[in-house]
Amino acid sequence: MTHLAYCLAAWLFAVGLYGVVTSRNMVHLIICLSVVQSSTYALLLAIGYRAGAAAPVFADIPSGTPAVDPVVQALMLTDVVVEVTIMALLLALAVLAYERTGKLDPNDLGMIRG
Amino acid sequence: MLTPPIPVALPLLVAALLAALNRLLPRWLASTLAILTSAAVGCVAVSMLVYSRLDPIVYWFGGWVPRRGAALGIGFVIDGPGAMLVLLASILVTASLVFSTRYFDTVGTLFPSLMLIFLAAMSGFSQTGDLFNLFVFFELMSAAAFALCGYKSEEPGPLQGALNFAVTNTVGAFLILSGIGLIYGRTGALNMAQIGRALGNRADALTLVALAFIACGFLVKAAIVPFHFWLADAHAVAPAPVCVLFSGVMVELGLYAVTRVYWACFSGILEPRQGALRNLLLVFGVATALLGAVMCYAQRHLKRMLRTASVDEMDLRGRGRQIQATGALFVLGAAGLAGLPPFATFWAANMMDASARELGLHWLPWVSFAAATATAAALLRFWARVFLGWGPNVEELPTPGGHVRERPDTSGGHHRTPAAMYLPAAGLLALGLLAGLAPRLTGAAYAAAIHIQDRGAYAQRVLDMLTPYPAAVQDQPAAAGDFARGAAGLLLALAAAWMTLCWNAVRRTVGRSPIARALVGVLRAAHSGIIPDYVTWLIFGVAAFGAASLIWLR
Amino acid sequence: MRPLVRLGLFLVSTAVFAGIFVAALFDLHPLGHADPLSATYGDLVNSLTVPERHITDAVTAVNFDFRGFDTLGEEFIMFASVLGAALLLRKHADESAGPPIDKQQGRQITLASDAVRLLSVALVSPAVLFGIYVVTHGQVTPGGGFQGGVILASAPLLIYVSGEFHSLRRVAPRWLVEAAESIGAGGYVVIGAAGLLSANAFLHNFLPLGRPGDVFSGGSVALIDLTVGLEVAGGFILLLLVFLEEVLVLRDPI
Amino acid sequence: MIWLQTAILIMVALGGLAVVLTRDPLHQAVVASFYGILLGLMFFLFQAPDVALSQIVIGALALPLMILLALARIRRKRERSVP
Repeated sequence: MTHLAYCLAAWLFAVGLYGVVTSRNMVHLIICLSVVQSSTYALLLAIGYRAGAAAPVFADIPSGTPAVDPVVQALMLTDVVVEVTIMALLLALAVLAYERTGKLDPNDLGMIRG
Repeated sequence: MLTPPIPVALPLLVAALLAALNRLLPRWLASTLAILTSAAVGCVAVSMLVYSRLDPIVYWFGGWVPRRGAALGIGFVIDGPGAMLVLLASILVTASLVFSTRYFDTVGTLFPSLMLIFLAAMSGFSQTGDLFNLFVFFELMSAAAFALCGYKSEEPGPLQGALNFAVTNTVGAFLILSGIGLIYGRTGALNMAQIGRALGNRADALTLVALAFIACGFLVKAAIVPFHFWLADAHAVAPAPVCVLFSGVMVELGLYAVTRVYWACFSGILEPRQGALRNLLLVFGVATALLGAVMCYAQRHLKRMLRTASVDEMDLRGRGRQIQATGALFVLGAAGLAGLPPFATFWAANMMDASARELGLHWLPWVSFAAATATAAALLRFWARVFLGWGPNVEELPTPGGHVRERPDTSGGHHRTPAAMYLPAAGLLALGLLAGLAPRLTGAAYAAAIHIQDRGAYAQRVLDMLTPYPAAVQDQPAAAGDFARGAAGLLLALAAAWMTLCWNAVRRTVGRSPIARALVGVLRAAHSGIIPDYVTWLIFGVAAFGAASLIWLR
Repeated sequence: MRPLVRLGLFLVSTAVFAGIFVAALFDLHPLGHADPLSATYGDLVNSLTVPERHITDAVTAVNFDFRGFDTLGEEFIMFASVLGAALLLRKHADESAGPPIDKQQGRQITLASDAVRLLSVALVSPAVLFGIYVVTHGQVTPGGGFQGGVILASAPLLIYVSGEFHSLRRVAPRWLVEAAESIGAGGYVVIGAAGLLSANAFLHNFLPLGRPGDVFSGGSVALIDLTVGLEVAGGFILLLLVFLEEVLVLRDPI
Repeated sequence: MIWLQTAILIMVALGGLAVVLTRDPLHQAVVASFYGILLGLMFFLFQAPDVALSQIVIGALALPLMILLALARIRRKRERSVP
């Protein structure tokens, strides 16, 4: 358990990249990128975690109670929301590329550059 | 202390305003507003440049000043190179905005709005002293750049280029974020000065791998071999005003980030191994310079060529980076790829060569000389063919790389080039000349290089609010030999251009010799435009960089 | 590259990459047991958020106060991506507009069943209320502008599922959504500038801090939460609109 | 608690693999939605309720929706070009 959460980060990064490299469909490739991204969440989450500490919300617990690191959580939170819009931008590009060329396979898309 | 947030906040505010009034604002008003905003940022940059001459400006957002050496908020640390990059970005953005008033036939408020966001991101990127904030502006820059790159979305080429750009840069961003996570896990800090202090002098796997991830992530932006593939596709297809920004400043910012992060955070742990790290970066830099030159010479598509030129030019600077000439970043403005005397690039090349000689790397100036000459030859060849009519007719030459012909950027019949299109170009060239003629600039560049490398003083200034910056600067005179080399470079380049164009025998032997063909063939095959290929190269580069640093730097 | 060559190069590189990554990760502190030297930033924030900022959710305090400038950048990443998607998916002059697909001849339209429509209509107002609740309570409990904004954006989606695209257009016309998104994004900068003018530091608090645990606590953080909520909701609805613009019969895949 | 955490970590590891190995994008959107919920659960079990909330809203709702919209547009194009 001690390093399992860390290894999860390396695993998700490698697996997501495997999906990107072997992908035959741009939409599939973009979803695989979101798996690579979840690797960074796993890493940040594991780094900020403190055994036995509470969530960093002091509404019901007194201020000063040991709590997990709020900074990494803030970094993750904005990232979760922001990256989905980047994915939307990528999807828009992929959809348009399909509409202009009729191709979705990244291996075919390489042929049509200007 | 009103000025430091302005280069970021003002363009963002105007961008939001322009987008809100998308349907209401006439086109000319939108572009005028955008140009004025960008020019205002330039003025602020000049004032910051003056103020930060002796002592960097440190600014804390939300008033969160550090307590007992621990940063609570996000701080801007503006010194010479940072302010200079803001100035450069604003000049180029202003020029491209002026240019684009006549360049696109349909320009809504979304284009100037995105350009302003791009400018704000570049400004924040060059000013910040916080590692995660650097990443945020990196992402903001990317988001705006992806959309700008695919602007001509009615054609397939730009879409494909933008996709390649977006996917490789996103993977690079994830690498940077992982590196930042590792560093935060070790130090519990995000401020660069604080990280530098907390890391101390111990180099272990964690710090080295974190450095490798962060450096490789930024090198994707800087388009260093083997992370450079996206630039090939993005540049060939992006609209010209956007291209200027990509190679004029965005690519440099990638190198600036590596420099900044290395000297502020990691220089302590690698102090005993600096030579090894220099050699490692040299391998990447020289590979990029040579590849850039060869590709450039073998290219026929002008924009594709300019793109490889920027790969090559960057790498000259990338190589120089370790060797004291961070300042090169800062003098280099606009033109003069061959490094000819009046241009600022000449001085930059000069400084890098001098520092290379100091370090005993006597072969380096010759490599950079050869690369610069080949690049210049390629450009001159293009110029000679188009404007002087040298060489065979264009129809004889097959269109390389692509099967889709690009539509001209301006449709409709402009009989003469409109003033809005050549004035910015002339202005930029003049600035490049001026920067080269300004007498004290090399001295200032040396001062900047010395400042940026002083990790202890940097941390004291940022975290303890002391002002220990030294002001020892000596100017580096140019030797007659340097001038001679610059002139010889131009002559050689001209000769090479003439030979390949007009001397049929040479053209045949060079063009048909199996070695040259195989070489160019291999290079073209590597630049396939296929995203999985590029991602494979990227991860190969990261693995090579990481493994090499684990073996040699520990 | 040939696919097999590429796969081979990739597998070798990734094995090395994963190896160095794991080597680095094993140098970190064991999970949940940070050494006292590290994590100073997070601990500092935990100790300061209630006494100095009157914000009980430390994550919100980091997002909108301590590192509010980061969030400004993040918000504009979102703004730029949405703007970019809108720019890319714009109609070009040479593209024929044509009638929307569900008005075309010979196209079978599968209407949602009455039960689905009733359920979606019934869900709209709870979604809006819950979204507003999450946006406004960011400084007290988990939640805030980002999460609440996405929940708010789901309300027009429910309208779309229940009715037609046209009723969605009536409720959320494109110009209104664009304006809302831009005002949300610009509002954040304006709040920052207000701090600059009143307290001489960009994004400095300029409102009374209130009582910890109260809805009106945290000073300008509450305002920032609102603008972010507006921006995120507007951004997601705009994405929905630009993707939907021509894909009208979408009900069957959902 | 520690067993729950270990279990969710393993489930996320397998979930990521499942997303990558699902080659058909339409199926993948569904799998990715489940994966988003798993991630949200993981955040919750590691004391990050803020992130969990946004991950569940985004990962289970917004991202799959974007994918479906993109796929719908692609399908429409395909139908038009092959009448």
